[in-house]
Formats: sequence, C-alpha cells, structure tokens
Amino acid sequence: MESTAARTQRRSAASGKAGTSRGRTAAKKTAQAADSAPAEPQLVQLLTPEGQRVSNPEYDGYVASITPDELRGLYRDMVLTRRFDAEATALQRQGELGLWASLLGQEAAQIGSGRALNDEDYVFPTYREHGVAWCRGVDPANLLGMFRGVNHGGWDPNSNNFHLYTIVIGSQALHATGYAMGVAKDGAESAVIAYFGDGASSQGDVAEAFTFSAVYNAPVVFFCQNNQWAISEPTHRQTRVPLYQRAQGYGFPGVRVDGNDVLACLAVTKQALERARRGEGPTLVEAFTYRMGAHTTSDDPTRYRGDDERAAWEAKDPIARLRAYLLAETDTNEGFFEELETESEALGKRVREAVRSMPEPDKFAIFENAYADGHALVDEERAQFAAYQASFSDGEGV
Amino acid sequence: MESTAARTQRRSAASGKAGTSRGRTAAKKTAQAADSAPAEPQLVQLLTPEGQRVSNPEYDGYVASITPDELRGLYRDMVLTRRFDAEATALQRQGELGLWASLLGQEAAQIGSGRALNDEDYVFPTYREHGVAWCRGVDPANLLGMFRGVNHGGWDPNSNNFHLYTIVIGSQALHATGYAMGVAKDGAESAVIAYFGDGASSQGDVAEAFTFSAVYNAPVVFFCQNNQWAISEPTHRQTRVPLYQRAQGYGFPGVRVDGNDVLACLAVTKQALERARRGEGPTLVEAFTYRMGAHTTSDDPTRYRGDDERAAWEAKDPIARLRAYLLAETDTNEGFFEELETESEALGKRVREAVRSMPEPDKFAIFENAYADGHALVDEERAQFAAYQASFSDGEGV
Amino acid sequence: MAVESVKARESLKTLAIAKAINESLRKALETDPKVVIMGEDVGKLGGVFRVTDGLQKDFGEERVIDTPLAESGIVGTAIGLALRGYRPVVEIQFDGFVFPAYDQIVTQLAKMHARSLGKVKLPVVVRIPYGGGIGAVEHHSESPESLFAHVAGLKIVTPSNAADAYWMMQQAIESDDPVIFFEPKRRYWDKDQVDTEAIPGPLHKAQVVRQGSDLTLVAYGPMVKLCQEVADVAAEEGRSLEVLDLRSVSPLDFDAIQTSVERTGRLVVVHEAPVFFGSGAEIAARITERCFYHLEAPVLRVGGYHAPYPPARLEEEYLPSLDRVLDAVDRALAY
Amino acid sequence: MAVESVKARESLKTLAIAKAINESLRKALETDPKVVIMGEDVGKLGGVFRVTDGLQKDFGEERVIDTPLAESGIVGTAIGLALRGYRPVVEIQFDGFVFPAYDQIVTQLAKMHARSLGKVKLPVVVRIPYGGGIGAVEHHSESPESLFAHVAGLKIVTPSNAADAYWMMQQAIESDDPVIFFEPKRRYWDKDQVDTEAIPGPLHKAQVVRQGSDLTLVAYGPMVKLCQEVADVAAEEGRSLEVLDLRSVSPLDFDAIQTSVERTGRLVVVHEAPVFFGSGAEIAARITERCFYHLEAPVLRVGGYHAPYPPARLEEEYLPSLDRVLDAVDRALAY
Ligand SMILES: Cc1ncc(C[n+]2csc(CCOP(=O)(O)OP(=O)(O)O)c2C)c(N)n1
Ligand SMILES: Cc1ncc(C[n+]2csc(CCOP(=O)(O)OP(=O)(O)O)c2C)c(N)n1
Ligand SMILES: [Mg+2]
Ligand SMILES: [Mg+2]
Repeated sequence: MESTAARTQRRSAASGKAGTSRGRTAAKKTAQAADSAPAEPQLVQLLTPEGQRVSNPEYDGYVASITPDELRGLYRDMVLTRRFDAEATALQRQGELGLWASLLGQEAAQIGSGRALNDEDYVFPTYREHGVAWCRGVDPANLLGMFRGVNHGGWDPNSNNFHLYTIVIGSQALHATGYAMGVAKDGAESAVIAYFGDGASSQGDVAEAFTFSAVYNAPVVFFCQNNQWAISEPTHRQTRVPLYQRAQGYGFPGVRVDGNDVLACLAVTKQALERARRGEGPTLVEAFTYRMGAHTTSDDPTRYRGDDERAAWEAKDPIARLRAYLLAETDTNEGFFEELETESEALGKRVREAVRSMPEPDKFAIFENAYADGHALVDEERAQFAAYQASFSDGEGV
Repeated sequence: MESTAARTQRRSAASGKAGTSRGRTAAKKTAQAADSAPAEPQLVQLLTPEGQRVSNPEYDGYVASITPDELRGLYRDMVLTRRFDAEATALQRQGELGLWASLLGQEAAQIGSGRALNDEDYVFPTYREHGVAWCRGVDPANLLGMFRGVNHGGWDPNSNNFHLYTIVIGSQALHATGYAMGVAKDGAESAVIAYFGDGASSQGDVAEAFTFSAVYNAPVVFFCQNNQWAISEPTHRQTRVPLYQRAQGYGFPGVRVDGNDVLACLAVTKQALERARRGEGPTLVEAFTYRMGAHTTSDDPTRYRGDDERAAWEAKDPIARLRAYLLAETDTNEGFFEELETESEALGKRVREAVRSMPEPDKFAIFENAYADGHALVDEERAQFAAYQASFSDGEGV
Repeated sequence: MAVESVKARESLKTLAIAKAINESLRKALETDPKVVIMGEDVGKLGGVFRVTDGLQKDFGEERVIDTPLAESGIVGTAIGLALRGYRPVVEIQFDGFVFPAYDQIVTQLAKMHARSLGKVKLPVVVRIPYGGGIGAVEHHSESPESLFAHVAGLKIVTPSNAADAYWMMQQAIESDDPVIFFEPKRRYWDKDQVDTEAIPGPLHKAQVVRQGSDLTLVAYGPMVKLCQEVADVAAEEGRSLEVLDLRSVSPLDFDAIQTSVERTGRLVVVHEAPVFFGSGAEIAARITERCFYHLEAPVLRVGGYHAPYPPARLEEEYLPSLDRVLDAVDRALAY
Repeated sequence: MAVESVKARESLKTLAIAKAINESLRKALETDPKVVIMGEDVGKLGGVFRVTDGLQKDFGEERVIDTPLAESGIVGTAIGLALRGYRPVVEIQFDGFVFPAYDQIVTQLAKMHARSLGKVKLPVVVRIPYGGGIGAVEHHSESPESLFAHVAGLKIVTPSNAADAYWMMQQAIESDDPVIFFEPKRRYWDKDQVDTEAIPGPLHKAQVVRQGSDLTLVAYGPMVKLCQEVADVAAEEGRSLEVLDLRSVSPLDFDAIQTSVERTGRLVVVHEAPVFFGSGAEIAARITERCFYHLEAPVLRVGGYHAPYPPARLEEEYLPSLDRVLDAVDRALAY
C-alpha cells in the first residue's frame, strides 16, 4: 500500500533522527526541518489539500487502523460542526444571539484533536471550540446560551469533561495545568488538553502554564490553533519564529501540524496525549490553520486583510480534502453525503428552535451562584431587589 | 601567543558552525554543545577557576585588547563591591539597615556585564545589582537608603542611566523592553540591559518581555543571573532545561556564560550589547553563578541547602581566579593589592559613616511625590496631618 | 459676519464621544512627537470601537503601535517608553481585560514617581472602555474604577459627553501623572457639540449639569445621562434635582458635592459599579462627615449588586435604571 | 480531677498566630487528603514567616508544593486543582506580590462558580500576610483588602488573634467558596490561648472584644489590638469604648456594627489600608444609612493616607497609632 515516495520520506526522516544526538522529540525534528527550509517550517501532514494520503513514518501508526466508517465519522463531525456554526452565525444576524465566534476553517483542527481524546481526558477550551464541544457530546444548543446572553456558560463541565469557555485570553492554560497536576497526583491515566490561539501565546499566563507543566511534568497538551489572526493582528505581531518552537525553551516538545488536515491533527494529538498519559509531560501542538470568517460577528476583517489570503486557504479546506479522499479511497457513496445533508439541516433546525425557545433567565438569577455557601450582603440585596420588584405590582394595586 | 589547544578548540567550534544550517547565533551553537554533553551545558569561559586563560574563538575578540590596567580595574571593582557588600551586611547586623540583599559570589557577573556597558546604555536592575550600580557610578551609600528605610530608591535614575531597584520580581524586564523600544524609535545607538534572577524567569512579565522585545526587535539584553536559588527554591523548580535555552523559543539567541568569570561575562555581554546596538534585537545571557550568602539578611539558608554546595562554589570564586591570573600573567605587584586593601577599608568607612549620618526622612515626605501634578486629597490629608502634628505642640503649650 | 464668529463656527463640531476621543488623540499625535498610541488592534482596525480609526494610516506604525496580546506587556512597555521620554496612550480593549496589567499599574505605574523621590515621571494614559448596557458577553461590561481609585499615584477620570471626552483626553495626555481614562462605551455614539478651540476647565473638577434644590444626584461617565433623565422625570413630579457630573473619580471633587449638598440637604450617588466598596461609599462617608448637620437623609447609593456582572439579558435589572434611581430619590426625600 | 477538664486542658494551647495557622494547616492536611499547600518557599523553608514550617517534611512534596516564582501561575493552577477536586491553600509571600495573580483571582477564581451556574465550586484559600509595622522594604507592608472586597465571589477574612487564626483557617478551608485569608503579619508572634477542640462561631460574624457605651471602635486584623489599647487609655480618661473585631471584610457583619452603634451613637473605623475607598467608607456609608437617627456624630475613619506606603522610617506616621485613633475618638465625642 505504501508508495515509493512515502518510503523515501520515511528514510530521510529516519536519517534526520540519526543526525540529532538526542533526537527524542518531534519538536527537535521538525525544528531541524525548519532549518533546512526556512521559508515555512515543515507541517505534519497526512492528507494533502487535494485529499491525497501522504505517509509520515512518525505519525502513520496513529491512524493506521482507522476504518472507512471512522473516516466518515470525522467527515460527519466536521460537516455538522460547520453547519451548526453557520446556523449560529445566521441566528446572530437574526438578532437571536448577541455575538458569535465562528470556527469556520478550523474544523479539522478541532475535530481531529477532539476525536483523539478519551472520555476521561479533560478539555479546557477558549471560546471558539465548538467542534471540540461537539466531540465531547456537549449539546450544541447549550453553547449558545452565553452568546444569547442568558448565561455565562450553559453546561456542566463535569458531565462531559469539557470546561466552560474562557474569555480572558490565556487563563485556562493555567487551569488545565493545575487540573493535570491533580490528575498526576491521583495517579490517573488520563490527560488534559488546553486550547488557545496564536494571540494567546503572548499572554504571561500561557508562559507560566508552560513553566508549571514542565516543572511538574503535568500530563497536559497545549493545543494552539494558529489561525493566523488575533482579531486584526497577524501572527507575526505575537512571535517572530514559528510558535511550536516556543515549547523547546521550556523543555518539552512542540510540533506543527497541518491544522486543516483532520487525520494529521488526530495523529499528532494522539501522540501528545499518549505521552502525557505515559508520564512524559506536556507537549505543544501548533495547528496551522486559518480563521476563514470574521473574528466574531462584531468584526469587519475587510479593514485589515485582503481576499487573496482567504482564497489561498479556501483551497486547503479541511472538509473538501477529506471528501476527496473518501470518494477516491473508500467505498463512500453519494447516499452518505445525502443523508448527512439531511442530518445537517435537521441539526440546524433543532438548534434554531432550541435557541428561539430558550427561556429568559429569571431576574433573581443575578443573585444565584454568586457564592456557593451564601453571603449576607447578597441575601440583603436580594431581599431589597424583591421588595423593589414588588413595589411595582403594589403600585398597580394588585 | 595562541596555544595549540586553543587553536584546536577554535577549529572544532568552526566545524560546529558549519554543521548548523543557519548557524548564526551563539544560542544555537551553545545549544548544540549541550546536546553532545547533556550533563551540563557548555559555559562560555575565558578564565578557569584556577585563573588560567582559555581561548574561545567566538569571544576572545571582545577582550583581546584589554590591558593589564583594565584587568586590574575589573579586579578592583570586584574587590570594592565585595567590600561594600560586606559592610552593608555588617550594618544590617548592627541595626543600621533593616535588610540587606548580598551579592556575594556574583561579583564577576555584575562587574563583567556592568563594565561592558557604554555610558549611554541604560540599566534596569533588580534589587541585588550593587556591582552594576558601582560600575554605573551610583554612590554606594545611596543604595542603602531603601534598605535603611528612609526611602524607596535614593538615586536619580537618569544621572547614571541606572534605574531604581525593582522588588516586584520580573516587572523591570518590561520596563527595559519599553525603554529599548524608545531607543530604537529615537534611532539612538545605545542598548538597554535588564537584570533578573533564575526565579524571575518564571514570571509572566519576563515572558512577555521576551515576546515584545522579539516582535519589536528591541535593543535589549536580558541578563539573568542564575545563582542557583530563588530564596529556598533551586533552579530546577523554575525550569527543567537550562535557562538560556528559553530565548530560542522566542526567536533570539541565548547563551550561558560562566558567571564567576569576569572576562567571559564582559565578552558575552559586549557581544550581546553590540548585537542590540546594531539592530539585531534581544539576547538572553544566563550567567551561571552562585549566591554564596543568604537570600537576604532575613533568610536562613541552612534550612534548605547544605554546605557542600557552597564549598564547591567557593573554589570557583570570581575574585580569586582573577587574582591568580593577574599574578601569573601580568606585572601586577603586591603594592597594588595593598593599596586596594586600603582603598577597601576607606570605602567601608565612608559607607558606614554615610549610613549613620543619613538624615531621618521628614514626616511630610509621606505626602511628597505621590503625584507629580498634585492631587486634592493629598493636599487635604497633608493639611490634616499638619494640624494633627501641631495639636501636640499646642498641647505642650508652646 | 465677524471674523471671530466664523472662527468659532469652524472650531465647533458635532461629534460622537468615540470620534471626539479620536480627534483628541489625533491632535495629540500632531502636537507632540512623543505621544504614541499602543494596544491590541489599534492600528489597521482602529480598535474594536474605532476610537483610533485612521491614526495608524496617518501617523505610521511607529506612533500607533499594534501590540502583542498581553496587557501586562502593554502597560509595562509603556512605562519603559515613558521613562525614555515618550507619552504613551495605551488602550485596554475592554474593562474586564485590564486585570493582567493590574500589577504593572498598581505596583509600578502608580508608585514609580514616589519611589524615585520625584525624579521620574510617568505620563501614561490608560484608556479603558467601560461599563455595561451594550448586551455583551462576560468581562465586557464591568466598571472597575474603585479598584484603581483606592491606589495612590493614579488619577482616574471619565467623561460623560463628547466635549469632555475631547478636552479631558488632551489634559490627561498633558498630565505628568498616570491617568486611567475610563470611556463610557455605551455612550460612544452619543453626539454633542465640541469646541476644539475652547479653553477647558480643570480636569478634576465636577460640573453641575443641572441645577436643582431638593436633592443632589451625583454620577459620572455613563450614568450622567441617566441622572439627567431622572431629573427630567422628577421635575414633572414637581421635584427639583441638581445633577453633578463628577468627571474625576480620583481625586473626587468633594468641594463641589459639598456645596451642592449644603443647599439641597440630600444626596444620591449613582454608578454602575457594585455598591459594595464602590465610589458611592467613599462619597457617602466623606460627604456625611463634611455635611453632617446639613443632611436631612442618609446618602443613598444606587449601583450594581454584589454579584458578578450578569449575562446580557439580565443587565437591565443589574444596572441602575430610571426607576431604580427614582426609587432612591423618593426614599431620600421621604426622610 | 474530672475526665472532661483533663481533656479541656489538653486541647488548650498557647500559640502565636503564625504557629496557630501552622497547626490549623497541619490539621487540615491530616483530616482531608484533598488539601494541598502551595506557594513560594513553603516547603523546606516553611515560608518566609515559617507558617508552613515542617509541613512538607511530614506530608511530602505532593501535599506541600514549592511552586515556581509566578503568582498568577500559583493561583491559576490552584483553580485547576480545585476543579479536579483538591482544596488548595496557596500562600502569597507578601501583600504587595498578590497583584500578578489579581487577574486569576478576579476574573476566574471569583466568578467561576457563577459562570458555571453553580456546577463548579472553587474551595481555594489564598493566604496573604498583610499590613505594616515590621520595618520592611517596599511592597511588604500593604493592606489591599478593599481591592478584593469590591469583587463579588470572594470572601475576605482576617483574624486578630491566635484562636481565630486557628479556627478561621479551618473554616476557610472547609468553605466551598474562595476565601482570601489576610494574616496580620506584625501580630504573627503574638501569643494567645487556643482551644483546638472548641466549637467555633460562624466565620463571618464580628465579635465584641470589649464592651462599652460611649462610642464604637471597629477594626480587624492587626488593628484590633491597637483599638483595645485605645479603649484602655480612653477608659482611664473616663470614656467607655466598645471594640468590635470584624473578622470578616466580605461579608461585613453590618448587623453587629449596627447593634453596637444603636447603643453608642458614635462610630470610628480603623484600618491600615488607605482611607480613600477603604473598608471604612463602606462601613460608614452603610451604617449611616442604617443608623441615621442614632448617630450623634459622623462615622470617622482612621487609616492610611492616599500615598504609596512610605519607607519604614515613616510608617509609624502613616499607620493608625494610639494617638491618631484617640484623636478621632475625641473628635467623634465632641459632636
Ligand atoms: C486578556 C484579554 N485581552 C483581550 C481580549 C480581547 N480579545 C478577544 S479575542 C482576542 C484575539 C484572540 O486571538 P487568538 O488568541 O489568536 O484566538 P482566535 O480569536 O484567533 O481564535 C482578543 C484580543 C480578551 N478576550 N482577553
Ligand atoms: C512578584 C514577587 N513575588 C515574590 C517576591 C518575593 N521574593 C523576593 S526575592 C524572591 C526570589 C527571587 O529569586 P531570583 O529571581 O532567583 O533572584 P535572586 O534573589 O536569587 O537574586 C522572592 C520569591 C517578590 N519580590 N516579587
Ligand atoms: Mg488566532
Ligand atoms: Mg536566584
């Protein structure tokens, strides 16, 4: 099954390995690759933009046993996630949501990494990980509560081991690290994954998470979706070298993966999670991808970037490439795509209806959950608020 | 004048260079050296602990033209700094100072780097840079005000381009970076140097300083004195790989230098400063040294470290090794050492007297300089304070 | 037509608050080569509220600097630039994102002048769009002014209208002290006449924006407009409310409040920030001390509750509203 | 001798505050395997004040964790540990070094319970030695409690004596809410009797530590002892002062203050923190509202000035002292 080209690639990779005196980390190898091709560091890629499977000796093993059904599963995940995302964008335009942060273009990074996780693993997302949420089984409709303004987080983090979205950039990297320190203390064999963006890489908290995780050898994977932009700022405003290299200086491996290649994201994340579970500590994965849409529905990207860039990335679409592969290399028939289309529409409808029928929050919710054990002032203010509310009905003479 | 050994060393260094495809930074080279001798990364060293001059082809040039007089100058700086430091410790024991942070053992790191600076360069110290202050011409007695508790900083930063001591760990790395951004904006050809410790390397602010300086290519040298301890915590509590490697992940060179070798510190810092002045951006210098004394006079190191470690470092004393070199390789005679002894004692005496005669701060100093342009509340409180003070003299019936 | 009135007309513009700040920044960039603008997305995008719109285009990337995404880094490097002689105006994108910079603001920016015995000055302006009412997600609607006012070494100001926005920004940039400049984001689009050649009053003085005799309403930033509306409604009910726009939270213009309260005998303070440990507490405490024999009712406070800022669909209940302020006015008048 | 009194005697120890906290932490580590201690130098060194002395030796490095030098990292990872089911007690080395962690405390620790609609609890204790009077260098003598009290989601407590130190720490660790535990560092060595088998009162209730009828003195942490001394001196002058130890800054026990003030008619609040936007403001505002017709004088406040904490040789002038509090008492009584 392996082409000559693939074999050659494996050989050169192996010799690359021999050339490194330690040669134990993916980071090291990828970094060396970068040295010889300074223009763009080598990405781990298993599927070309055209949908051709290319071999990568280090990562092939992680997807070797994947079945056509599982491949279709990944495809389905990406399509449904994109459909959900489009629905949310539409709902925002219709005034049902106050804001939406679209993941358009980042489906492979999120589904690939999300499907690499075990149930016991724990996820710390930022605010754009709708695809990862999908993989964890969080009801998509629940994601919309905060964007509709009815809550700040509408799911129980422990039901699906998927923490709430975190808006303060970078904070969750430390939570993930602490959680992972706890996992290690418990002697559990699970891993933790922290998602963040290229912009977030500049925050002190992320650097401190690197330090703590390295020093305590915590089982955490830092999954950075480098979507090329932090609102209007290109990645070179955050770093002058490829981001995955950041890890080396903290003493753990970093690897750059084609973030639009769901197989490569799956493989690279699996490897990193396994390292973590084996007690080998943190890994930084940089998923090289693109934010196809605006930063959020409030943003206007025409002010700061041109169409060409978007067009070039369109050609690397994560869904199209897996579709091409499915059609060329598996027994996937049109029926699958048709059914998926129907399922997509049903999902869109379900989400739309769920949002529209979301109950307005109770006024007194303001005072709920400020504290777990209560607080005298909250009680006092709640009572005053109740009296104030009651004064209106009094006024109406009830 | 060059020994065969030295020439061999140069050759191997050169071949090391050829082996790196980019091979443009000291960091890269040192890192590679680390790979082949993983036990302890190679230090840049020009003087052995025994005081023997060893050649290092990359750095020899920076000290090639140094005269015996200049060498004696470095020696004098280190001896006087140590003497001043000892006096301050004594003054603390006598109750004249509230606290003292001794630099004992770090004289070479500070004098070597301090003497590498031009007048126009700007220094951002932490709280232990008494040797650097000395090089800048700050009156040692002025350093003691804050330790005596009469002020928070007793010198004008702009008189000697030596900023005030900064106690909040890591903050000054960002000030230095901003200052350097300003230098670059001005088109000036000076550089900035930020001092901090191994412990400080963990602070988010230091990481952010790395990011900003790299992105803006700011002319700043980060000079980290790794004295092996952050109060009671050994360096491996802060990092699991050598600290100088941190720089690589941010895209600028890092180099580890023997921090007890004043010549090496001078050379490495000169190189880094020249890079900065040439517009090549930041460098991280890790001066590998040892805090011979307690963290401060409030600390009790017997609680967390043994004597062996100290003894091992005693053998690497920065002053002894330069003395040996001066005696063996230059025309330095006993007279020089005797005169220096006298000068030392005079310095001690001067500092002692200066401290003892330091005026008590005026009570109203509390309100001075809270604001540059005044503040109504400060005025009001000052007036109340004055009235309150006056009430006592009134009570005594004047 | 006299020459002077032509000139007056030229310098009179109708501007929204956001645009007034934009013009003020532009003027500062033109006037003083040491002024630089820094922040996330302040360049091509012109900031998420477009307050810096067009400035990078006209003054270049060396004057209007897009920064890495790190607030401590932004303020910390601004301090360094100020030490080098620059006058940085930094933007924090939203109120809830100032906290990573809190250490640099509180331990460095606020204290360095005193630490240096006056040798060093830090003319840094930290712009923070603040307050709620725009239906935003978490961390985008907070009013953290108290957390800065308690810290000596900082000055805190907040305009309520376009003319003040224009002139107070000029004055903040000219100030040799660090100034936290809170911008009432929900009023960014409110328009007003700005005379760009006026002679502005002092930065830290309150202004009586409506005279009255029965009770004094004190507010700043976004709440000034609300209090004016309250006064309108109260007037219909035959009550004469005086409205004071504080403009400055540190220092607070206690003299102005005192003068008013000595006449009205009653005071209600309104702010969006939580009441507990809010500005209203300081105002109530000090004015009660100063006007003990004048007050016919305790100073009442209307503000946020002691709970995290709620999701958007509850913010109207959380924020001071016309009815809630009127309710407090009624209670004060009932004494 | 009865069995019970023997037992009573065994559980009674004379402890300094630092040691009482140490014993309390030890007990928590023994009782609950989920309790972990974290911070800079808390291990072998036992912390710079020796509050964690011997704990790492006895409970190991997995329970008593020396951390990297990064306060945001300490609090941020403590949050993660709490999410995993641990009950971290973190030490901030000195008051002035809590600010790098301020963002994690204010935006994450305080709000995550609410953000999760109650699904997630964060039983994290942040220990902060605070206050002045020990002749230290900059950043080692501050009292930042107001900066936390304004933030909903946090509880703030501070003991004034060894018995409270012991029991309040137990209760703080048991609390399912995040607690900022301010330790009066200049009283660390003050000794007192601690009954380690007592049944403690509620964590957030004030205690009358001295009864009186002419005026109420309210304080917490390091200022309680001073206020007791003030009451002694005043007693010699024939004035009967009631002294309240608040113990909790959030929530504040307004009921207890009100009860006292309704009897005495006069209130002086004393704290080391700057008066401007300090706890005294909140207490004055609310008690004036609650006791408007009982107060015979305005609530007076004694605290730090609106200036950076001064160098050690000036701190006695800056801090509330016997004379300054007596002066305020006199002024209040003069109304
Ligand atoms: C501490 C903080 N500062 C600023 C913001 C405002 N903000 C929200 S998203 C964003 C850009 C984030 O970029 P990146 O990390 O690359 O993630 P992406 O949005 O591209 O997924 C900014 C500046 C924030 N949420 N938190
Ligand atoms: C933000 C902050 N946290 C804690 C401290 C307390 N502290 C003072 S010095 C020190 C250790 C510093 O170690 P290092 O950076 O290695 O410098 P060294 O003292 O060894 O020169 C600590 C924890 C501080 N000053 N600032
Ligand atoms: Mg991005
Ligand atoms: Mg150190």
